[in-house]
Formats: sequence, structure tokens, C-alpha cells
Amino acid sequence: MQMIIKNWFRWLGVPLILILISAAFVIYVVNNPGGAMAARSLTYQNVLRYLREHVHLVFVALGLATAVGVPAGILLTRPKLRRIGKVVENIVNVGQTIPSLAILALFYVYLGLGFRTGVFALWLYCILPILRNTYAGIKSIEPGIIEAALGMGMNPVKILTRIELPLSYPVIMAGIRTAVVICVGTATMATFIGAGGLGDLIVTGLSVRRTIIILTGAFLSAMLAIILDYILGQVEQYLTGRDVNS
Amino acid sequence: MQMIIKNWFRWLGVPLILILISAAFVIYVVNNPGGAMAARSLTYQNVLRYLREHVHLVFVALGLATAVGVPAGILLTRPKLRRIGKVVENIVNVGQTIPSLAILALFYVYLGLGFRTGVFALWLYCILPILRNTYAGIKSIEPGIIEAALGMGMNPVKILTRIELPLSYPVIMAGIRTAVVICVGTATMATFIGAGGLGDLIVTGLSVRRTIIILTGAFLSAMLAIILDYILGQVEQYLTGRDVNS
Amino acid sequence: GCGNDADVSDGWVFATDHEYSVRPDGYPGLTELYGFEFDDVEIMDLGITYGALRDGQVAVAMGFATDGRISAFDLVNLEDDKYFHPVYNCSPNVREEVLDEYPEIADILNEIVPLLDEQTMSSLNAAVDIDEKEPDEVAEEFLLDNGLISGAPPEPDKGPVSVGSKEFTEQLLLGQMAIMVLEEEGFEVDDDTGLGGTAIVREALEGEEIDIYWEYTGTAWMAHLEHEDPITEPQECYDKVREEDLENNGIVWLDYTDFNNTYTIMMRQDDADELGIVTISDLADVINEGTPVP
Amino acid sequence: MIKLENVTKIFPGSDIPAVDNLSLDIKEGEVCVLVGPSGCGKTTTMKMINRIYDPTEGRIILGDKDIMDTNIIQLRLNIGYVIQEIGLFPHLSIEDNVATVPRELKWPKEKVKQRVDELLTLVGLEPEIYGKRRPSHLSGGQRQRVGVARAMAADPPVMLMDEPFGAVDPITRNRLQNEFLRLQEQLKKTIVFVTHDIDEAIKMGDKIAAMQEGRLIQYSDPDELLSTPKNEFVANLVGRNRSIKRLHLMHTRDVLNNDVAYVKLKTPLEEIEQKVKDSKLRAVMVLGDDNKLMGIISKEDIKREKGEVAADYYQEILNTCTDDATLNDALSVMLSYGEGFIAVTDGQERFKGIITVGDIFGVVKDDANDN
Amino acid sequence: MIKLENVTKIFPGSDIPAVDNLSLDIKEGEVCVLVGPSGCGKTTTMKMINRIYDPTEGRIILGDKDIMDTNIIQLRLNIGYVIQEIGLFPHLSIEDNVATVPRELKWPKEKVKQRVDELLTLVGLEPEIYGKRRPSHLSGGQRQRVGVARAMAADPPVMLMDEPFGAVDPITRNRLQNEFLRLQEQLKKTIVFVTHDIDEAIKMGDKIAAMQEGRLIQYSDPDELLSTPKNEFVANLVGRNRSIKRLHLMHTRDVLNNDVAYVKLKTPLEEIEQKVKDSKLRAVMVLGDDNKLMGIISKEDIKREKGEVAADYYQEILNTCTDDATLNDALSVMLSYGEGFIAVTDGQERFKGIITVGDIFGVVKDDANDN
Ligand SMILES: Nc1ncnc2c1ncn2[C@@H]1O[C@H](COP(=O)(O)OP(=O)(O)OP(=O)(O)O)[C@@H](O)[C@H]1O
Ligand SMILES: Nc1ncnc2c1ncn2[C@@H]1O[C@H](COP(=O)(O)OP(=O)(O)OP(=O)(O)O)[C@@H](O)[C@H]1O
Ligand SMILES: [Mg+2]
Ligand SMILES: [Mg+2]
Repeated sequence: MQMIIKNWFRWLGVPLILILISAAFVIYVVNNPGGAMAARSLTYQNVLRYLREHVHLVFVALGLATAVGVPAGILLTRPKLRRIGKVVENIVNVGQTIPSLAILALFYVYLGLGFRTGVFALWLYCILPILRNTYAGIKSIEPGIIEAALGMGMNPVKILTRIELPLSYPVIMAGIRTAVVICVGTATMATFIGAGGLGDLIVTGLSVRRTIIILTGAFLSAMLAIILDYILGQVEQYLTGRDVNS
Repeated sequence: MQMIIKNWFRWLGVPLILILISAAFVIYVVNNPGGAMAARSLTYQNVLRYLREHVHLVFVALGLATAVGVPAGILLTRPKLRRIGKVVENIVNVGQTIPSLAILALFYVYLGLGFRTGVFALWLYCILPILRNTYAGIKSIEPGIIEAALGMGMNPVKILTRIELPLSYPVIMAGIRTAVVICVGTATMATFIGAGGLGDLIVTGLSVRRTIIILTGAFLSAMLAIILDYILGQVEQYLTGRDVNS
Repeated sequence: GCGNDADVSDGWVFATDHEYSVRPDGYPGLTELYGFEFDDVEIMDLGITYGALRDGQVAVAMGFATDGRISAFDLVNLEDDKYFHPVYNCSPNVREEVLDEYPEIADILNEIVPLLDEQTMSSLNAAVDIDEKEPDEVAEEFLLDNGLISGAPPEPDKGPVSVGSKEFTEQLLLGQMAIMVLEEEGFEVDDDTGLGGTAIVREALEGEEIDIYWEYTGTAWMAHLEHEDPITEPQECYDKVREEDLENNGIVWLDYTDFNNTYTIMMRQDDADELGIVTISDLADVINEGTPVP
Repeated sequence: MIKLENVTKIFPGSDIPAVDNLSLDIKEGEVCVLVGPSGCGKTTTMKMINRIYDPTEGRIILGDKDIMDTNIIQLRLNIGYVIQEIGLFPHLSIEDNVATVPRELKWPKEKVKQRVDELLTLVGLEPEIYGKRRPSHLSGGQRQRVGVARAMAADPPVMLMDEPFGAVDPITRNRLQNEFLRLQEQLKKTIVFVTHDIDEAIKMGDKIAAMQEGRLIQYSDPDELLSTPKNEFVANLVGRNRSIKRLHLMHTRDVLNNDVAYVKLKTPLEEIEQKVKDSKLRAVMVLGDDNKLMGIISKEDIKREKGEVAADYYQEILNTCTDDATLNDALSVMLSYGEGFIAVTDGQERFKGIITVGDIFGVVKDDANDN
Repeated sequence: MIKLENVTKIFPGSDIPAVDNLSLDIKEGEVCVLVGPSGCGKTTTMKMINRIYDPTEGRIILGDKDIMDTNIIQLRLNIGYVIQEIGLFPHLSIEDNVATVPRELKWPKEKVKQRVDELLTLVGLEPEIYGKRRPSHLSGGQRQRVGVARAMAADPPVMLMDEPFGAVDPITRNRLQNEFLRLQEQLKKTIVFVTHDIDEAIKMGDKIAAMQEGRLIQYSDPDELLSTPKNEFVANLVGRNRSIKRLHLMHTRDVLNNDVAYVKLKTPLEEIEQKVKDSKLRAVMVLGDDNKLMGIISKEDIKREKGEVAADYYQEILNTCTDDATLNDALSVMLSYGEGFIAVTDGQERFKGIITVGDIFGVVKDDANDN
């Protein structure tokens, strides 16, 4: 019984508390904006909309980053596909080094403004930790285990899905969680290209010098990252640690 | 003999070639800026200065991030110190989630504008992948090996330095390399708070609408990241793979 | 914001930068004065509202009136018929002593002023920003076309005078024009264009390092003369600034241009033509009538 | 079935070959045991058969196809592999470890479950207790047994077993060996088996390949290996007491001496006395109904006891064994009781005959001379 | 030296104790061998001694201190540990693996190098060939030997050895065992040793602890364990042929029969004939100078050959062994040659006596009755 309560708390309780704190914060600032200029920005409607846009951006970018980063990391570990993997890695590396502003400036010509470009820039920013960790995680598996799997006639795909990925799971998850946090933070840049999100609040606050607007944006962004990270952490623990107490 | 040449090439040759390419690029754009407006920005003196500032920012921030991220990641793996580690992790998480623009805005009050604030913001951005990977890397070591080390009477510090860190080295390095690349990219933001760096070129290029200036900044930043990443990759291979061909 | 890729948003969507979106002298005040509401507001970096408007992501956008992209992207500025925005008309500033020594300078420079309406200035900016021509080329071409210079200036026999400018495109163009017309009249001119930001150039003028540069009425009123309330009527602003600056600082404001480099509300030319919108009031009416975006 | 032709393996960065020009022919349904000192190339040989390593030279034929021409996955699916390092998947439960290949082959769920339970039971791990555990929660020997079960799961026609019972105690090992032989009798798999236990090699192998520094020194059946080791190295490998080892290979039923005096419970004294006198053992066996062995009557018993029929005189006999025991067991029993003979019965305690030390000596000697 | 008092270990999440109320007293300088079925708690017992696991109940005394009161690092530094899973550090070379503890203890560089070379040689791995390799480039048995060398490196007074020779071939194992016993003779370490090989247990152990399901069933010296197993379980554990196993424990020198006829090379025929006639063997030994065993003369030889002195008649004798051989070896030689006796010599081939099958039977039987 206690177990159930504890589990319930770990799965739902903590995120719920964080959400309540965020909600309380929002209610407070909306009712006490401390000035007309801030009040115009800080309406429930605006805040919710920015939050929704932010989450949308983050989810799509992160999904795509995982969808590309994990396979690319895997490619890097295959001796034969190493070359392709290297190319992908270098592209990702270069992509990552180009400041998001420059990316926006250079790519909006092709991708248009708004959501799509925002996702693209974020995607470039999230992909590296995922790719790198996938590679490192798979590489650090004990060779005896892989040999056993080979000997059992598992084909490379099976070895990957049944053995390598589950075993390197904690490292890959560390990459994804890092990516989530970076992504939530960087998504605030999306405001510059009209992709919305909590960045709208932060940059508006900066340009009219109203700290409370900045704070609201920064706080909600931080909370969002913490909650997403927490949930991923729980999922990770659940999947790896079911009955392992080591 | 061939070996030596090959090694020499891998260690010095590749970075040298990349540096030469960058130099050639710089010489080309300085001599062919394509107009007076670009020419004003793209002088040897300016470019070198931005580059120097950029490297300076990146090195200091990265050094500090490693100095904090690795120990914090280690703390997380100690059952007894887990609580402290969690606190550090959460601080880092939160730090990371605050958009760099907001950090700059909020902290320049205390740290003043310029280099120091720039380093602080970058530091917050680089620390997470390092911390996360240190934790995940150490956690994925086979327990039998640790038990052998315990049985040999190694104290926890020795086990850490002789066994755990060397064994989780590839994963930790993946974190540091991710951090380097993120750091070089994000350092372009430092221009907004007058900390200089290649971001000056990019933002100037954006504001006078001269793609060549943006490109120069972005290209050099990318090259810098690739070179640093390459060197770290070589160091990693050298230290882990001396005679392992697996 | 809420992203439907690069699709054309439905309804009357307005693109604005962050600052304009909340300032009382920005979007909130504008809609209040003109008495209408947009269906939605998209916040983005100032530099890209033009593109968003061109690409049909929004129906209306704010920007700066003389930006090169307005002409290049086939946009049109709506007339601020209720004088909501502060005014930033441009005028050559000359130090009083210089004008005392060479009074002809006033006429020479005033020759340029009437040629510069918003449409023209925007095209000139576009030639530099979009077509990547050099400011001096563009300026020379423009003056040649308008017959203000011959293309072969005489040997200088007067001067030297020094012309400065701020560092953005429009200022560089205006600076070059000033230099060229003066040279045409036999002045020896020092080119100090691209000096720096507003404060730096103004200081240079007050410190007698330069003799001439182009300044905006609104900027002088707020920044140099340190007034708090903006003035939204061009003539009134010009008159007040000219009077005060001459009296206090010995700086002479020559004629002012028709172009007003202030916030502007823009639409695509086609849309405006189709709906017959010329002024912001027209826009307000159209929206209030519930007319859909073409 | 498996044919190695002049196979050589040189690891990169090493100049000494790990396997050196090895040729080996293993027939279908045969168990070939590789023995040899640590590092002589046994594991390497195995790993070349399922292409974990590729030979530097030479070729390997499986069935009638060069393994290089076979689809590598198909090849490996047909070969069960018990890896020396055990190599259980640490993230999977014991059940899931064993079920890996059957699931790979998309067996129906029910069948997989049944097979897993059957195999775990076979290797002596109760599915209810151990099935859900992770490998890290098992003892070393338990892990090894899971490894064996896993390799056998899909009933592959060929098995490579690299020291499959090395970490298992003698009782369990013996049980596993017997189970294994019983299954092998039915299934007739082709098996390559590595062991360091010569007794195990002798027990399990149809053929034994003795290797030294990558080379094949002797390839023969167990008895030949023991009786006529090719050289000093092989002799040492099988040990100084190889004659006693050979006794493991022979069963009491094969050397039974039926020419032995016996009486029934009702046999009268005179007849007993006569028979004892004539007997080489100076004793007679006493049999009950259905030839059940009841005891023995020696000269001394006749003197000491009083009575009329055999039932009054016989003493319990302790030095007995069954007719499927090995001569080694028989000799051991003789030694324990300090008797020069042993009485042999069948499974139902029916008397079959006796074996004397002399018989054992004779057999071992004859056998040695035969070869 | 090591004293376990009612130690129980229950792993979290399990209800059956892995070690159950175990008490064990190991004297200083003694080798205590733990035997028992896979999963009976041997490894767990060991790991409690060096505090890798803490007991659920009970206490463990090392020297005269409760191990819970000893500094854990100090405790472990004093205990060499050969882990069952071997657990070499994969990132370190073989040399560095072995050198770990000496370096820990800050031995001078020269001494470390010397010690590493010495140990690698001891376990049969040439330092030049294997020293610089990584563990993944060794065979299973080679790895295990590195594990043993590593545990011995700093010469700890106490050693825990969990199946240290399990993956090693018999020749190497025998060498290692002998080396080990030689060292142990000098160094008198206190050792807890796990093995599945009963022969090894008998050979190495001063005491053997037989365990079952976490409980201690019998704790006695090897001979007792073989001769009087406490119950069926132990009897099974040591095997049906335990009498033959006991022969491993006895040496020929202990049962020598000196009462045997011999002649010198120059002995004349008549004397020989007389002695052969009197001898139970119907044969006499022929000795040369310094009692060197030259051969044997049997009744048949006298009939077949012609001559005057023993030198003309004697035949080479093959069934010999040295006086430090075990009875098991002696019996095996007898079996090989089908002879009922064996001639025993010392290291210099000097005749010491003979042993007959009867002698062996006698000893084993007496011994069994003694206990
Ligand atoms: N970490 C653990 N968690 C739970 N149970 C365990 C753990 N380690 C061992 N056990 C169980 O405890 C019992 C004793 O294990 P132990 O490793 O001591 O056996 P052992 O005698 O060394 O066997 P082997 O000869 O197979 O190595 C076994 O039944 C095993 O399954
Ligand atoms: N990956 C490798 N790289 C280099 N040398 C290797 C490698 N694997 C094994 N060797 C060497 O090849 C030789 C044969 O090794 P192998 O593993 O086949 O021995 P083995 O007969 O199985 O021995 P064991 O009984 O100890 O398991 C050994 O000398 C070993 O050191
Ligand atoms: Mg091997
Ligand atoms: Mg064990």
C-alpha cells in the first residue's frame, strides 16, 4: 500500500506539485504585474498561448532530433557505415556551431518564417547530445555480451534493438535529457522568427525593460524543462531498474 | 615509418589542414569583401581579435564547466552523497533552462557587462552534458569490476580515479565534446553583452545585411568547434584505444 | 506564433516586434486610437516582419518607413492619418559657424531634400541592402538621374568641410549625397560617414570634428533635447527642434524630408490596392466591416 | 558434418598463430571434445566455426557448404553457442535470456514459455524461483547453467559448448552430463565441446581432439587417447592415472564373471559346503526368489553359525554395485570394503555375477595390448 | 584466525537465506576449502569476509577483531581476493592489473616490476608476451590466472580464492596447485578456497567445509570427509568413487612393504632359485650398486634364460613408481601393466620396496575402519 502511494507520488505527485507552483506563480504575476506595460503582456491568454507554443516547438524538435540523432549515433558504431556516420556527425557538429541567429538568418529564405524554421534550428541544437551519447553508450558495452548475441544468430538489427539499445539506454537517455533541457532553453530564441513560445515574454521584457515579464518567461521555461526532465528521469528509472537494486 | 607519418597526420595534419582552410577563407574574404561595408568589418585585425575573444570565452567557460560538471556527476553516483548531487543537478538544470538572453539580462546587474557575464552564461550552458554523462558513464560500469577493486582494498577515491573514471571515460568525453560544440556556438551570443567574439561579426552582418560577414563569423565558429572537437576526439582515442582494436 | 508552418494565416494577423507589441506608443495605443482589433498578433524580430508580410504569413506588419525591403518586397506604407506615431523626418544639420562662412551650403543641401519621399528612400535603401550595391554608387546614380551632379566635379576651391553620418544604410546614403553635391559646387569635402551610433555622431558635430550630418527630428527632440513626450505632427516637431537646437547649441536644421523614418504600418501593395486602403483609418474600417483578407 | 581444412588464425598484432593449420573432421551426430592447455586455441577454433572470427587461412565446411558461403545469420541460428564468458544479457531476466532465440524464431508464446521452463528445470534452476531474476542475482554456477539453457533453447542441430559445466559442482555437473548424454542419444546433435576436465572429456566425447599451441596433436576416441597417448604431452594431459580413468569408460556388465557359485535360501548345508570348497572365492552367493541377491556365505560363516539351510548362514553383502556402474565405481567399492571382488546386480537387485580385482586388471591390460 | 559466528545472509527481495546460520573456524596458516552445489552460498560467504556484503545476522572475527570494527580499506588490503567472475580491469594491461595493489601500497617501481614478472611467470604467462596485452586479448584460462596473480601481488596474509583454477587445464592446474602448495608451505597464509573439483579440494585443503543451501553440513579434514561422509549428501558430493579419491591422499612411502626378496647382480643362480621359491611374488628384485633397481627375475625367467648370476636373468621392470607418488598413481600403474604389485624407488632410482594390490586394499580398509 505504501509502495503504491509512493509510486503514485513519484509519478504524478512531483510533476503536479511543480505544475501547481507554476500555476500559482502565473496567477500571482497576472494579478500583480506591477504596471500597465507588463499587464498587457501578462494575461492568462497570452501566457497559456506562449506555453503551448513552446511545448509544441520542443516536442516536435526533440522528436525529430531523437529520430535522427539516435540512428546517426548507431551508424557511427557500425564499422562499415562509419563513414556515413562521420559525415552525419560532422554536419550535425557544424550545424550546432552555427549560432541560432545565423541559422535563422540563413535558413528562413528556404524554410520560411515561423514554426518550421524554429523547429529546424532547435533540431540542430538538440541533436548532438543525443547522437554523441548513443555512440558512446553503444561503444561501452562489454564485448562478451555482443559475442554471445552474435553467436545466437541474432541479426544486426536484433542485436541493436534487443541488446545494444537496452544496454546503452541510460547513456542515451542522459543525452536525450540533456537535449530536452537545452531545447527548452533554446526554444526561447524562436521568438525572433515569429515562432512564438515563452521567448516572446523574455524578449519583450528585455526590450521594454520589465523584469517581471522576463522572469515569468524564464521561470516557466525553467519549470517546463524541470518537469519534462523529471518525467524522462522517471521513465528511465522505470525501464532500467525494475528489479535491479544495484 | 608509415605508422609515424599516419600518426603525425592524425594529430597535427588534420587540424593543420582545417586551420589552413580557415586561414585561406579569411584571406579570401578580407581581400574580396565584395564591398566597402563588408570591408570595414572584415579586416585581419578584427577577425583575429574576434577569434581570440571567442577562444578565450570558450576555454574559460569550458574549463569551469568541466571542473564543476564532472565532480557533480560523480557525487550523483555516490549513494551517500546522492542528495547533494541531486541539488547540484537541479541547480544546473534550472540554470540551463534559463535562456541565455535572460541570464545575461538578469545577471549583468551583479557581474557587469562583458567577459565575466559571458563566461557565466556559457558555463551554465556547457555544464549539463558533462554532468549527465559523467553520471551515466559511471553508472554503466559492470559491477564485477568494481567488486574486484573493492576486494583489493582500493579506497573510494582510488576506485574512482583508477577504475571508474578511466572506464567511463568515453562517455564523459562524449559529454565534454558535446559541451565544446555547444559552447562554441553559444559563445556567439556573447556579443549581446559586449563580450566580443565571433558573434560580433554575425550580428554586424545581420544588421548591415551583408551575408559575407555572417558567413565569415559562422564559418570560423564552425571551424573552431570542429577543430576543438577533433582534437578532443584524438585525445580520447589515444587514451582509451592505445592497443585495443575492438 | 502558433505554428502552421509557413502557411498563410487566416484573418487579419499583424506582425510586430517585441517592443512595439506592448509599448503604449506601439500596438496597444494604435488600436485604441484607430478603434480596431487584429484577429491575431504575431511577435517576431523587427528585421523579419517584412519577410513575413511578403510571404503572406500575416496581412499587416509594422516596420520602419524607409526600409529598403518595403519597395523591394512590393509593400506599401499606410498613411498615419491620425498622427499616432512620433515623427522622424530627416534634415541636414549644419554648424552655425560653417554656414556663416559658406552660406551657399544651405541651398546646395536643400536641393536634395524635396527629392526624398518614403518611396524613394526605401528604393535607395533597397539598392544597398537587397541588391548589395555600394552606398556611394547608389547615391551617385540617384543624383545623376536627378541632374544634381554632372559626374565630373570641378577642382575644389572651397572648404574643406566635413560630412559625417551614422553607420546604417540610409545614413550612409544621405552622407554620400551631401558629399557629392558639395563637391559638385567646388567644395573640398572630408568623408566621415559611418562614424558610429547617434550619440557619437552628434558629439562629433558638437565637438566640431564634423560640420554636417543628417539627423531625424524625433531623435533630436527626445535624445538630444531630452524631451519626454513625443510629437506626432511633422511640421510641429520640426519647428520646435529647429528653434531649440539653434538657440541652445548653435546647430542649424535645413529643410526636412518628406520621408519619415518612423514606425509604419505596412500591407502588401496588391492587397491595399484591392481593398482601396491608403490610410490606417481605411484599414480600421475594412477590418471593422469584417472584410476578409484577400 | 563439420570439417576444418588447414585452418589458421593469427590475431592482428600477434605473430604466433592462435590456431595453426588445424584440420578436423567431425561427423554428424558426434560429440567432439577439444582439450588442451589454457591458451592453446580451443575457443578461437570454436569462434571460427560460427564466424565470430574469420580464419586467416584455410576453410571450414559445415554440412556440405563452406561457411563463408552461408548466410551468417542462418549459420548462427543453426549453431547453439555456450560462450566461455557466459555472456548473459544483464538487462534481461533469466527467462528472457533463455527465450531469446525462440522468440527470434517467432515461436508461439505458449511454446516459448513451456520450452523455457523445461530447460531451466533441466539445468536445475526452478523456473518459479529463478525465472524472473536478473543474471546479477545468480551465483556463478547458476549463471553458467542459464548460458547452457539459452544455447539449447531452439534445439539447434549443431552446438558449440565452451566449458559449459566449468563452474558447476560435481553433483550438478554429473546430472547435467547425464541429462545431456540422454538427450544426445535421442537428438544426435553435432557438438563441439571444450572442457578442462579429462573425466568429462572421456565421458562426453565420441572423439577427443588434443591441442597444443594451436596445433592438433591427437584426434581419436577416448579409449585410444587414454591407452595410447601419442606423445608425452598427451600422456601428461590425460594424467598419470590414466589407467584408472579408463575404468570410467567400462561398465561392470561388460566384464561380468558369471561363472560363480550360488545357492538358494533353501539349499541344505552339505551342498553349500561343497560349493564353497570348489569356489575360487571360498564363498557362495545366496539368492532369493527371482534371483534376488540376499547375501553371501563364506567358509568362516559355515563354521561360526549353526543351521540347516542357506537362510541360516548367509550374511549381508555390502560390496555390491549395479551392472551399469563403471569399473571405476566397482573398484572403489572394492577398495572401501577391502574386498577383492564385488557382486553385481541389475536394477531390480537381481544377481548378475561378480567381478574380481583380477578381472579388472585383466580387462585394462588386454585392452591396452589390443591398441 | 577467521571465525564466522552464526552468520546469516538474506539478500533483499529474497526470502530464502543465501547463507544460513553458518559458523566456521579457520586457523591461522590453514587452507579451508568450501565445497557444495552451485548456489549453496560459497561466494556469498567469501564476500562477507571482505565486507563486499554485510551479514544480515551474526559476526565475523578476523585475527581478534570483529571485521565491522576494522577499517574497511585496511581489512581488504590484507585480504587477497580472487573473484569468481575474474573481474580484470579491462582498461589496464595485464601488468598494470597485477601491479594494482603494490602500486596502491607505494612499493618502489623496481620492486613492483620484479614482483609482477615473478607472479606472471608463476602462473605460466610469459611477461614479455602477455604483460602488455589487454585482458580482452587473452584466453579464458589466461585471464583467470592473471586474476590469481593479481590477488597474490602484495602477499596478503589472508586470501579468498573463489574457484581460482576453474578455467585452467589439468596440466597447468596441477602445476599451479603444486606451486601454490609449495608457497603455502613457506608462507603459511590463511586461505579460504572455493572449488568444484573434489580432487582439488582434497589436495589443497587442510579442512573442507561441505555446504548445502547455505548451511554447513560437514567441516572436517579431507580424509575424514572421504572416509566418513556425514550423510548421503556429502557422500554424493565426494562421489561414489571416493575410496579411489582417498588414494590421492596417501603416498607409496607410507605403505611400503620392505619385506621383499632381492638379489644383487652377482648373486648365483641357486640363491636366486631359493629366494624366488620362498617369495610370495614368485619373483625377486635385482639391485645394482647403491641399491639401484635393475630389474626382476621371475620363475619363468629362470626357466627361459641361461646363465650363472642374476645379471644374466633379470628382465627390465616397468611397473615402478617413486615413493612420493600417491597410491592412486601406483594403482593406475598396476592396472596399466596388469600386475598386482609395483616396485617403488626413491628419486635416485634406489629400490625402496614394493606395494601390492592387497596392501592398497588393506590400507584403505583399515583407514575406513579407524574412523
Ligand atoms: N545479489 C544477489 N541477490 C539475490 N540473490 C543472490 C545474489 N547473489 C547470489 N544470490 C543467491 O544466493 C545464493 C547463493 O549464491 P552464491 O553466489 O553464494 O553461490 P555459490 O555457492 O558461490 O555458487 P556457485 O558455485 O554457483 O558460484 C544463490 O541461490 C543465488 O541465487
Ligand atoms: N582477441 C585476441 N587478440 C589477440 N590474441 C588473442 C585474442 N584472443 C585470444 N588470443 C590468444 O590466442 C591464443 C588462443 O586463445 P584461445 O582463447 O583460443 O585459448 P583457449 O584454448 O580457449 O584457452 P582457455 O582454455 O584458457 O580458454 C591465446 O594465447 C590467447 O592469448
Ligand atoms: Mg577458451
Ligand atoms: Mg560462487
